[in-house]
Order: sequence, then C-alpha cells, then structure tokens
Amino acid sequence: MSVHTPHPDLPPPANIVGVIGWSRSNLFSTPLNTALSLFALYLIYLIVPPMINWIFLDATWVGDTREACASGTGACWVFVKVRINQFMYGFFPEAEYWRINLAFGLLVVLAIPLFIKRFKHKGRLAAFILIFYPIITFQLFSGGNFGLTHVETSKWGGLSLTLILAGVGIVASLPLGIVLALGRRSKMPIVKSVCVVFIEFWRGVPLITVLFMSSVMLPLFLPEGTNFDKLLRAMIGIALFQSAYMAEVIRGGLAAIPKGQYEAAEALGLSFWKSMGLIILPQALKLVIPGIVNTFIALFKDTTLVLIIGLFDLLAIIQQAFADPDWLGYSIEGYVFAASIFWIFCFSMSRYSMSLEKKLNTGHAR
Amino acid sequence: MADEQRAVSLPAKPALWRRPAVRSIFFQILLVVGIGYFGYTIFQNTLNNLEQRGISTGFGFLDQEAGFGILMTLVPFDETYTYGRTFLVGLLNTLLVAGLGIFFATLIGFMMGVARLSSNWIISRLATVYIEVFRNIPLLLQILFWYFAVLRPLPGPRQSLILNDTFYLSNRGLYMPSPVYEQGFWLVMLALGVAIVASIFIARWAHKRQEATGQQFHTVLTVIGLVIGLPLLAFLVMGMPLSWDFPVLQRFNMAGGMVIIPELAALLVALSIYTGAFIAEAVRSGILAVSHGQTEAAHALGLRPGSTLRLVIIPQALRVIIPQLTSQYLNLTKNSSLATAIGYPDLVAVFAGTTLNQTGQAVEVIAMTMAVYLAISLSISMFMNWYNKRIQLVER
Amino acid sequence: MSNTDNASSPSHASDDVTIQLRGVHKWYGQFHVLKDINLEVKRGERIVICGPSGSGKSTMIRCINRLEEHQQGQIIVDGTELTDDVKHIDQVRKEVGMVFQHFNLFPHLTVLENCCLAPIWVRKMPRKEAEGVAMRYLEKVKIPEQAKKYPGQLSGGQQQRVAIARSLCMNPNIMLFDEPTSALDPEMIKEVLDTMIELAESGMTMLCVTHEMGFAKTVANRVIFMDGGEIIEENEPHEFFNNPQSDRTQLFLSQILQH
Amino acid sequence: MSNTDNASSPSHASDDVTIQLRGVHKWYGQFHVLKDINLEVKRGERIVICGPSGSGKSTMIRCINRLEEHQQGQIIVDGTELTDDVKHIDQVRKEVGMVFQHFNLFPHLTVLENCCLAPIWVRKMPRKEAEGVAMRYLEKVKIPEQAKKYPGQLSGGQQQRVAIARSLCMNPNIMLFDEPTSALDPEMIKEVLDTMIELAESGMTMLCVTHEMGFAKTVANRVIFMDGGEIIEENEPHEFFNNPQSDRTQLFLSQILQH
Amino acid sequence: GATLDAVKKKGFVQCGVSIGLPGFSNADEKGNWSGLDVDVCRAVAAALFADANMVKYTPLTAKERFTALQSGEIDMLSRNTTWTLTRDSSLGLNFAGVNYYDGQGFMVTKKLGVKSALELDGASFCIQAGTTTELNLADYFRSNNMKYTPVTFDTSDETVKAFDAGRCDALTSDQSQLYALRIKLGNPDGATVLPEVISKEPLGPVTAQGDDEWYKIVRWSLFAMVNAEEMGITSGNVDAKMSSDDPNVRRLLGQEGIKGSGLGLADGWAANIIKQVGNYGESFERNVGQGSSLKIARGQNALWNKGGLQYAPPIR
Ligand SMILES: Nc1ncnc2c1ncn2[C@@H]1O[C@H](COP(=O)(O)OP(=O)(O)OP(=O)(O)O)[C@@H](O)[C@H]1O
Ligand SMILES: Nc1ncnc2c1ncn2[C@@H]1O[C@H](COP(=O)(O)OP(=O)(O)OP(=O)(O)O)[C@@H](O)[C@H]1O
Ligand SMILES: [Mg+2]
Ligand SMILES: [Mg+2]
Repeated sequence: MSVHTPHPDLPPPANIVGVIGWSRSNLFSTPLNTALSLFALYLIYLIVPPMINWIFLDATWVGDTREACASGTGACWVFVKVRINQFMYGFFPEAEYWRINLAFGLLVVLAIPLFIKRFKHKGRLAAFILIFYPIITFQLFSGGNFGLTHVETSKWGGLSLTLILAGVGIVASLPLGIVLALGRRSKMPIVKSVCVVFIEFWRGVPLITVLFMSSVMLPLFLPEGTNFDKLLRAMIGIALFQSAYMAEVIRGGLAAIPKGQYEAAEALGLSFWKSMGLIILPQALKLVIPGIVNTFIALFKDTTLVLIIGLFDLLAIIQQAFADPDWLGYSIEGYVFAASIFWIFCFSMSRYSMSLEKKLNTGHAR
Repeated sequence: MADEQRAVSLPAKPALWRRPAVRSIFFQILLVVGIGYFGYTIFQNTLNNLEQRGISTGFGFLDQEAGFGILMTLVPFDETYTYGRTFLVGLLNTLLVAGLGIFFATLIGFMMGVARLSSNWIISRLATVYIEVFRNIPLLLQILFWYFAVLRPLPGPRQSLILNDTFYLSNRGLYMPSPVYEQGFWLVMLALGVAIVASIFIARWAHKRQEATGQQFHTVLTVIGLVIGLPLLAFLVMGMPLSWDFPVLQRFNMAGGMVIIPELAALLVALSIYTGAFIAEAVRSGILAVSHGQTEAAHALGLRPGSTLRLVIIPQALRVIIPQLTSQYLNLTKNSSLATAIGYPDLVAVFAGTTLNQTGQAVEVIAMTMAVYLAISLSISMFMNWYNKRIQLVER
Repeated sequence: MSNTDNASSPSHASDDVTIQLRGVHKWYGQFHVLKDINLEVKRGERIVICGPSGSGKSTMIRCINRLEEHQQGQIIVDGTELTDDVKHIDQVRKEVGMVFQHFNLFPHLTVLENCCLAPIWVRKMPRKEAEGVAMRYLEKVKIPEQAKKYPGQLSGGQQQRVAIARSLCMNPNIMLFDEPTSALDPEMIKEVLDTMIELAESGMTMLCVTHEMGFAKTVANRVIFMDGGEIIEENEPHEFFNNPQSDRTQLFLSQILQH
Repeated sequence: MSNTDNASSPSHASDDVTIQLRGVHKWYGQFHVLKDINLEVKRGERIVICGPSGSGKSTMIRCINRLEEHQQGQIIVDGTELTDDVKHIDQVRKEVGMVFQHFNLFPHLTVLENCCLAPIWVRKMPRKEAEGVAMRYLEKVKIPEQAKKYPGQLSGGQQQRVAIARSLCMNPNIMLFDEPTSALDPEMIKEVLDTMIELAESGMTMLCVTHEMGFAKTVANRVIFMDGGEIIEENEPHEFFNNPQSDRTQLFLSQILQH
Repeated sequence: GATLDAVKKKGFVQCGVSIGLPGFSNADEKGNWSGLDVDVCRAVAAALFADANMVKYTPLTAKERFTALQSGEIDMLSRNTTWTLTRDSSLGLNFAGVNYYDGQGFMVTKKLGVKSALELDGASFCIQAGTTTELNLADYFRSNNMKYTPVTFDTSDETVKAFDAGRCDALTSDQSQLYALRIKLGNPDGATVLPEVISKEPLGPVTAQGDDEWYKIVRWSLFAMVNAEEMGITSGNVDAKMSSDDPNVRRLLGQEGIKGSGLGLADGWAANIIKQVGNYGESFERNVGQGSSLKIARGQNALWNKGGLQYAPPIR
C-alpha cells in the first residue's frame, strides 16, 4: 500500500491571470470581441473626456451672477447655486424652511431603525410612518395650527413637492391597492369584475389625461360649489392611478402565499378578514416590498408630469427658472442638475430594492 | 339512536343572513347599487353643471370646421377639415410614434440585454451604464433634453447638411425625396405583390425540402432577389413610371419631399432609449432564467453559439420576457402622450389640446381620448397574451 | 386531558356519537369524489383512514371541518349539522382541530405566536392566558424551549409538533390529521408519531389519514379503507390487517406492506 | 450497433487510442483543479471515474469535449487536438456525446424534437431521416411511446434515458457520462443503469463518472480514482476494489461501500 | 348666484392667469403675482372684500383655461383671452369687458430680411396651442393664398425657446405678447416685429355663464378702473377726491347715487379698487407701459377721448 503524496498546487501560467489574463479573456478573446472592445473604447474616448471637462474641469462654481460664467467654457453651476433654495423648497417662505427640513429629517430618523437588524418593532414603526407621519408632515407643511403660519399649497414646490407627491401617492395607494388586489382574487363575480375593470382602466390611460381631469375637470363632476385644493386633487388622481399598479404588485404577493396558509387559518376558525389581516397580508406585503419600491421609483419619475398641469415640482421649477431674463441660456445646466437629482434618488432606491429581493430570495428563515 | 341524533341536531333552515351565498349576493347587489348610484350622481352633476353654465353637449362638434393647421399629418388635412378629422390625425400620429417606438425599443432592448451578458467586459459594462442611466431619469426630462439637444446643433434650413442633393438635414427635420407615382405604376405594385406571394411559397417549399432532404436553401437571398428584382423588372418594362419629388430649398424652408420632423425624432429617440433600457433588463432576466445546463447541453450536442441562442435559449427566455415586454409596450404607448410637451401633434396635443380648447367640449374630448388609449392598451395586451399563450403551448 | 370534562363540550355531552356522515356525496365539477359515505365516530374513538392516492381520503376529512363543501347528505359534528350557516361552521371549527401534511405554520410568527393566535382572536382569550395555554401544549409536544423561534428555524418534525400544539390550543374535541408524517424524513416521523400516540392515549377523538401501518396497529380503534371515493372496508386493526375482506384491500395492503 | 462500422468514424480507425490526455493542467483563477493528468483511452474501452466531491472528475471529462478549456498539456480526441480552433472543437463535439447529471433536456421541445435537433441543425440531416434515427434510439432506450410528450411530463428516469438517446442520435464514437444517476430516485436508477449497460455491451467507448460501484464492477474495463485534481489510481475493477494500491483509495472505498 | 356665494364663503377670488407672460401676469421668485391681467383680479377682490390681496391664482396654459372656468375650478379668468363669438356663445363663457385691445402680429429674426408678413409664404411659425392665434394664422394664409407650417407648443415659454433654437422662421402671437416674449430671446435685438396686424384681439376678463351678479361685479370692477382714469382719480389722490364736488366723482367713490347696492357691494367698492390697485392708466403704465421693461405705448388702449378705444359706461 502506497501512501499518496499530493501533487503541489502550482501557480497558474502567467497568461491566464493578472491584467494580461484578465484582458485576454474579457476583452480580446475572439477577433470579434477585440473589434468590439476597440470600438467601445473609442466611443468612451469620444464621450467621456468632453463630458468630464464640461461638468467639472471647465465649469464655473463660484460667483453669484451671470457675469461669473462669462469666461468659462464649461457648465455654469452658479445658476444652480443661486437658485438652489427655490429648487429645493419652491416658493415656500424662507423663514419657514426649517419646517420642511424638520419633516424630512424626521423621516430619516424614523426610517433608520427599519434598517437595523436587531430592532424588534419594525412592523409597528412602519405602521406609524405610514399612518401618523403623513399627518405630522402635513401639519408642518401646511401650518395653521400650533402657532405655525399657514402656507398655501400653491407655494409648495421644488424637490420637496416632488417627494411629497410621490410619498403621498404611494402611501395612499397602498390601502386601495390591497382592497383591489383582494377584490380581484375574490370568488364573487361582480366584485371581481368591478376590480378588474377599475384596474385595467387606470392602467390603460395616460397619467397626463388623468392629471388634466383631476386638475381642471373634476369640479364639473361634483355638485355645484364643492371645490378643494388643486394639489390635493392631483394627489387623488395620482393615488387612484397608482393604486391600480399597486394592486397588481400586491396580487403577485398574495398569489405567492401557499394555499396551506389560507387553509390553516380557516381551520383554526379565523374569519376571512382576520386571516387576511393576521396571516396572509403580513406575509404577502413583506414579499412585495421590492415591488412596492419599484412602483415608488416609477411614481417618483412620473411626478414630473405635474408640470403639465401647472404644479411646480423639481423639473417645473427648474424650467421656470430658465425664463429668468438674468439667466437665459443655462437650460442644459438645469436639466443636468435635475437629471442627476432624479438619478441619485432612483438609482439608490433601485439598488435597495434589488438587495432586498436577493435577501428575500435566499435566507427566508427570517 | 341515530334518530335521536337527528332530532337534536337538525336545525331549522339557517337564517338568510347567516348563509355565505346569500351574504355574497347581497354584498354584490349592494356594490352594484353603490357604483350605479355613484355613476348616476356624477352623470347628473355633470349634466347639471354643463347646463347651468350653458355649455352645449354632444358630439356634433366633430362635424364642424377645425380652422387650424397641424404640423404633421399622415392623411390629407388642412384648416378646412373638421374636428373629427383632427381626431384621426392625432390618432394616426400617436399610432405612428407608438409603433415605431415599440419597434426601436425592442431592437435596442434585445441588443442591450444580450450585450449586458456579453463576455466582453467593456461591452457588458457599457450596457449596464446605459441601462442604469436611462432607466432612472424621468422620461419627460429626457424628451425635453433630446428635443433641445437635437435642435441646438443643427443648422438652419439654408445651411442644411446636404447628402447627394437628395437628403437635407436641418433643424426643420430630415428632408428626403418622396415618390410620385405615374401612370403604369400599378404594374410595379402588382409585381411586388406577386413577388411577396411567391416568396411565401418558396419559403414553405424550402422548409419542406429541408425537412425532407436536409438540404438548406438560401431562402433569404432568394426572397430578397425576388422582392427587389420582380418589381424592378416591371418598373423597367413600364418605362420607369415613377418620379421623385425632390425637396427644394425655398425662401424659408424646404418644400416638397418627405420630412421627419425633429419633434418626432426627439420623441422617438427618447421613448426608444428609455423603454429600451427596461426591455434590456427583461431580456437579461429572461436569458438568465434559462439554466446554464441548457447552453452546455446544446454545446455538447455540437450546436454553435448562434444556433444555441436561437433554438434553445431564446424560445425558453421568451416565456419570462413576454409578460414584461407587454407592460413595457403599454407604458411606451401611454408615454407617447408626453409628445404634448415638445409640440409633436399626437392625439393628446391635437385633439385633447387644441380641439378641446377651441370647442370647449372637455367631457366628450377627454372621454374619447381615454377610450382610445384604453382600446390601444387592451389590443396590445390581448395580442401579447395571445402570443404568449401560443409560445406557452409549444412549451407544454 | 380527556374531553368529557372539557369546558367547551356541548350540552349533549352524554351522547356518544360525535361525528356522523350520512350518505355524503361530493363532486369536483363533473368528478364524483365522494360517493355515499356513511360513517359514525364515537367520542374518544381513534380512526385511521387509508387507501390509494386520489381515493378521496383528504377530501373526506376536509369536509368534516368544512374546508370543502359537500353537496349531498349530512355531516353532523358534535351535534351541529354542517350547512351554509356561518354560525354552525364557526361552531364546528372551534371543536375540530386539523393538522396538515405540510404543517402550514405561519412563517412570520414565532412558535408561541402561532399557538396563541387562534385562542386570542377566536376565543378572545387574554394574551397572558393564551400564552400559558400555549406553553402547556408546547411542553406536551416536548418543545417548550423553541417557543421564541420562528418555524423556519425548526426541523420538519419539530414543525409538525408545533402544528399539533397549535391545534390543541383551541381545546378541540376532535383532531383531524391529513398524512401528518408523509413530508418528513424517516428520523422525524417517529417523534411525531410518538406525540400522536400520547395524544391518543389521553382519550382524544382522532381521525387520521396515514400510511403508517405501525401507528394504525398501535392506536386505532378502527381502520377505514377507501378507494374510488367509497369506503370499501371498515374494521378493527387486527382484523383489517390479518383478514381483509375485500380483494382491493388485500391488494392495497400487499403493496404497502412489502414496501 | 458497434462503432467500428460507424460511417462517421475517422480515417485512422485502425489507431487504437481514441482519447489521449497528456500532462493536462487546468486552473480556475488561482485554483489548480487538474494537475498533470495523463490518460489514454482505447477504442471500445469503458472507464469509470470516481473520487470524492470536488476532486475534478467533472472538470476532466468536460475538458474532453471542450465545455471547459485546459491551459496546459494536450488533449487529443479521435486524432483531433483540442485547441482554440473552432473547427477542431466542432469536430470533436460531433464525435463525443455527453449526458449530464440533470439531464438538461430542452423543455420547450418534445422528446422527439429534442432528439432530432442536433442531427438536423448540426449534421444537416433531413427531418424525416432524423426522426427515423431518433425513433430507433428511443426504442433502444425503451420509450418510443413517449416521443410526442414534453420532458416535463416524464419521470426522472425516463428523462435521463431520453438524454442518452439524444446523444446517441449524433452517432458519437465516445460517450461521456457525468453522474447520470445521482439525481434520480432509487427505482429509476436501475432503468438508467440498464440502458447504460446495454450500451456498453454494444461496444461504445464510454467514460463515466459515477459512484454506482455495481455498475463499475459489471461493465468497466478500468476504474480511475481521482483526488485533489490528480489521478491517484487506475486499475481494472476487480483489482481496484479488492486490492487498492493507495491509502486514499482505500479510505474512499471504505466510505462508499459501507454506505 | 352660486359663484358669488361660493366666492363670498371662501373669502377669496380664485383667478385663472397665464403661466407667465411678462407684464400681464407673472410670478416673481417669491410667488407673488403681478401684471395687467392680475390687476383685474385684484380689483375684483378689492371691490368684494375691500382687500385686493384676497386672490388666489391658478396658472393655466391656453389649452386648459376654458375647461378650468367651465368646471368651476376658477371663479374668473383673466388671461389675455380674446373675445370671440364662439367663445361667448357656445363655450358657456361671458366676457366682462376688454382690458387690452390687441392684434396678432409676427416676429422674425432680422437675419431673415423680411419686411412684411406677405413675404412669409412657405415659412414655418411657432405658435401656442389653443389660441385664436392658431385660427387667425390659418385664415390669413388662406385668404392670401400662401402656405405655412404651424409648429404648436403648449406654453409661450416653449414657443419662444423653439423659435430661439431656429425651429421656425417666425413667431406669431398677439402684439403685446410679442414684445414680452422678445425679452426672453437669447438675443432680443436680433428679432424684429413686423408691422402687419392681422386680427382684432380684444382681450378681457371672463366668467362662466350662469351667475349674472358675479359677472356684473367683474365687469364693473374693470369699468371702475377706466372711469377713474377718465375722471383723473388715482391711487394717490383718491382720498382727497372723496370731498370732490363733481357728482360723477362722488358717485364713483360711493358718496352719493346708487353706491354699491346695485351690485350688492359695499358703498366704497370703487374707492377700494382705486386705492389698492389704481386706475386703468396707472395699472397700464406700471405693468406694460413706460414703468415697465416692455414700454408699450398706449395706442388703442388710450381712453376714448384721447384717441383710443378704452371706454367705460357711466356710473350713475
Ligand atoms: N380542488 C379540486 N378540484 C378538482 N379535483 C380535485 C380537487 N382536489 C382533489 N381533487 C381530486 O379528487 C380526488 C380525491 O382527492 P384527495 O386529495 O381527497 O385524495 P387522497 O385520497 O387524499 O389522495 P392522496 O393520498 O394523494 O392525498 C383526486 O382524484 C383529486 O385529483
Ligand atoms: N467555474 C468554476 N470556477 C471556479 N471553481 C470551480 C468551477 N467549477 C468547479 N470549480 C471547483 O473545481 C473543483 C472541481 O470541481 P468538479 O466539479 O470537477 O468536482 P467533481 O469531482 O465533479 O465533484 P462532484 O462529485 O461534487 O461533482 C471544485 O473544488 C469546484 O469547487
Ligand atoms: Mg390527501
Ligand atoms: Mg461533478
């Protein structure tokens, strides 16, 4: 009997590791690949350096007036700098900016525990954020109570309005979406068809026609003399529109809950609503958080459409600034600024939802 | 003992409200009544309000003369046509941009989706950057950007970039010759028709022969030859019954020819690039959903990578891709309504915009517009579902 | 814990028959699953139901707590006839516990919460008391130390025992088991069977669909053999295994015993 | 259907050695998976490869039809050396059939279409003829009646037999098997092994990674034991099992035989 | 009427204005609105609530304005809106008067070398959607047998931007707007306004049909401003004029005569307008005339007795 001595591990040949090996297998593995790589590199060479020059190297950053930018060949960020408050807060009175800051600061503080693994009362905190936080925020924005001066909704604007619209849209569409999703899975034919028609209707029409209806036509449908805030109406329009999408997301979650869960709840004697509230929905909603985040991203981008009905969200307020005779001709800077703000928000949220999805897909032991 | 049991346990028929079936019917009746009442109230309110404000109702306005011009029309139109015609013009423009958008977005999406999975590091990275950048920026912003980005650098019409004296590119659009059919052109059309029919037969025959003998036939080349050659022959025989209407530079603009206006171009670019990014993700996830074992098995059988993709991977990936593709097509169609922001005369801009404003018939116009979008959406999803079913059938 | 001194037992506790099926028929669409089923179960009886796959065993016991509806005949549980009446259904479900093949624990709740849920929300018990009851039954199934864990963190056998405890927390008079061990690895089957045997010894009325013939021999008062939606044979275990009356039963037994 | 009268066998059919590995090394990144592998397989030989998990068995046979690339040494299959050259790779893949652990049937095609795909698209056979060939092999693996079904409708054992038939349709001279039975239930293992034994008897050159020692004893000419990326021992089955040379082999055998 | 009741109940006037047209209605960085059209809204608020600031503004695009008014989304529209038969009769609107007499004109770049609109055959025009401009342009070219290409945008802002980018040869709009829009060009001096005026554009405030009392308040608020100019009453001297002996002045300021009762307003309604908003002339000069960057001459908008068209019925 021979005792086996293992062959020593040898280092791999030089041409398959390191930079050479990497580029050989990742860039130049076949003639076609080589051609593609060279073409791509050329493309990058064409686009990236001029872009970096314009955005950073040749850009003007300091100054307060148009004259500061006269000499620069790059972007004029002074324009954005001068207007930044308006871009963030709209026409909100300057003395009251702290209220907006407080509202969003509060959200961040409240949301942090949700990301802490060991935190126990996530569900309760989430419920608080969904139910009470909007009320607090509304108080802070609108004022009129607690010694806060009243600020009309027409003065809300900028990024804060964009966030408010998207936030309200998603929070308000959640309950309606749940009801619709349950309705669509209902065995009652009429309930089911009503829900299907409702969902398909909202999913089939463009948001701008919905916004147009809610912003200028709604009073036509209401009894004489009833009227309410334009922003509120836009929000209702958005929420209805969004609820259809939300319903489909939630339906996916409900479908993913095994039938056994329904049966077990039933066998224990829980009524329909109790088994929904205690057993099915908590599981289904958790499953669809990534889907909800994705809906939120879509909504966040779609809020730009409110500029068509004369609300000043981030994009609208930047566009409005282009008309300032003192700053004519800096629209590219404005668009780039708007694009980067939107991009940062959407990209980080989509990354978050992707990581969540991964987490839910793998260790679902909780 | 059993009888005792019966006596004890047999209850009278349960009260109506305790029977689920009854409850459910009752609840549904309630729902119908509620919705009916709601609808009725809205309807009444609207009628009341309209009457009180002296606004006429009905669709009579569709027959009135419109009296305004439209930038781009696919059917004959001038200001003497009716409002009903503006509806058609807007609808066709919407369908045009949606159709082309779907085509290009699918093309870009599939290319980028495959590129993202490429073994070439740079290509896959570029595709990733493309997807992440364009997916996460609002479409409206992109449309505005492309519009002004396209307009800015282009020269005025008199400084047009001219190619071959036939194509003129300026900030008024891309002008090119349009065909003028003269007498005898019918034969060319006939030849084209014959060629197409023949091609179909040849394709069938080639397929059959390949099944039978294994010989492959260059169907594509033959068909191309046929479809080009036959009409060309007819064209020459009839003494070239076609002339071109070349665009000519006039005092201000180009006149004659065909034009792709910058509004259409910008909208199309924005829609295709934006939606393409989403489709690319769908394609990628679809391809990834097909297990690697399938590729290996195909390779082990000696199939080349191209055939593997075509015969094994894509047919399976489509099952995952199609539903997502459907919703992207729907989104694209609805998003084409953002045309109104840059003045492309689509349905929303022309009909729900100018026509609504000139006639004041908001309820009728908006109802018609929504109905049209709803119909388009439903047709797209019906078609896609039908297609999805068909390929599902192949699978199971 | 015999059920006769059970607080929630109905007034006619003296009556011996607790489950009664009379001429029960059921269809799934056109498909006739249950054909003229007649069955009487006495209080404290332990019945094992077996038969080939698709013979309607699950369907029958699911009819008993109205997870499925029957279309013809009568099902009377603890003096309550199962009809459309929501009251009756609620009443029966309170009396009947059920354990499934796939446990069907609620993965988002801890073991303890799983057990307390129904007592709190259906029996309206205060949480403290419900937790006390739950812990008692968790001890009975021998996993009190797992109370704070989530189902996903337990083995299959442990999960099934939690499922049993969860049903017991509602103080049912009758327990239904639908192949409680068939999704388990061999090592775990034993722990679950032990729990069930213990339960049987405490005098609980049990209906159990299972192919564990050892279990049937040990605890059953009666074995019922179903095929094609009918009850083909019904006998005490010893007779059933050693002297099957029907050729179908014989065939079936030969198959499962050789395996 | 012995392979010597095979139409597609190469011109140097007189040569006895059909697969030759000479000093083959392979790395995954920094990880040295195959270390100086030397192996010669003669035409008609049936070789079983075994060894602990991760020892490089799969990697080795996957190198033989170039599903993996080796970095050093030579692999010559049927007179063709495996290099970057696409022509050579195609050539080798036509000669070598492979059967995977997870079958890897194409779920969107019927069994028959699965079998015809490669003959039609790679060998450019007319469909009619390809179907004839396919049916012949489906008969050989004893499932001609399943030809019109989809893979998803078959049991695991049937699927694996389809996979074998699919490979055979390309008329390969050599068959590679990578643990063809390890994803199957015990009843099904037998049907697949029977098919493989029949194939072996018809004189096919076979390389088979498997832990079915019964199979190895019945059909193998040689058993190869791998560990840590090396071939540690190579012997005829009787010797291998009864008189292992290396301590590693002994350890391994003691583990799998006791199981 | 219902609208008036609703306005009184709310305590403010919801006024539809243009999204931003310098001189007529535009908001500053703080969101405060000013302009000739805005002043009409303010006058109505002053008449009704004795406080010109009790107005809320709804910025509207041309396309939205009538729908907003019809639906009751706004109480009155003061947004350079042309008075036409169709609008007055079939859209359910009531025009309360004319606060600016305008006419449609053309703006072209000087480089083009065009001196008259009649040379514009084949040109393309940037226009705003949903305006009479769209219709007039079509008529003008049809009657002169010329061809044109319309490029239609939602807002005046986009229209200017597109014109600036060279999308069209000419921009057409009401003359007053042309001047206002020209300032927004990258190079205002490079563009010129052609002399032709191709239409009559009487612009004025509008209310929805169905509430005559409300309509009359709007209409007489405007008349009060014109009358005040005619009588020489300004925001500066209104208090002094209270003691004037001129019966016309006394009637206007609510010292004698029917006072406010005819309209259901407080007696000093007109005085409040003049005090807080000023007379028509003041408003004109401040917003579009010499006091502004537009520097539009009075022209047709001078009082009737000064060679213009502004004429208000007498207060008596
Ligand atoms: N929801 C349903 N709709 C239609 N048919 C059903 C349904 N549920 C069960 N069946 C059919 O009813 C028959 C009896 O099913 P059941 O589940 O009661 O059998 P079983 O005896 O429990 O079998 P197993 O041992 O496989 O669990 C089967 O043929 C099954 O296919
Ligand atoms: N694509 C890969 N990248 C990196 N390492 C790999 C890759 N594929 C396999 N390996 C590693 O190479 C080693 C040999 O793998 P191989 O699959 O050949 O083992 P095996 O002998 O077939 O084992 P098993 O019996 O588990 O199938 C393992 O350690 C494995 O982790
Ligand atoms: Mg069952
Ligand atoms: Mg392996």
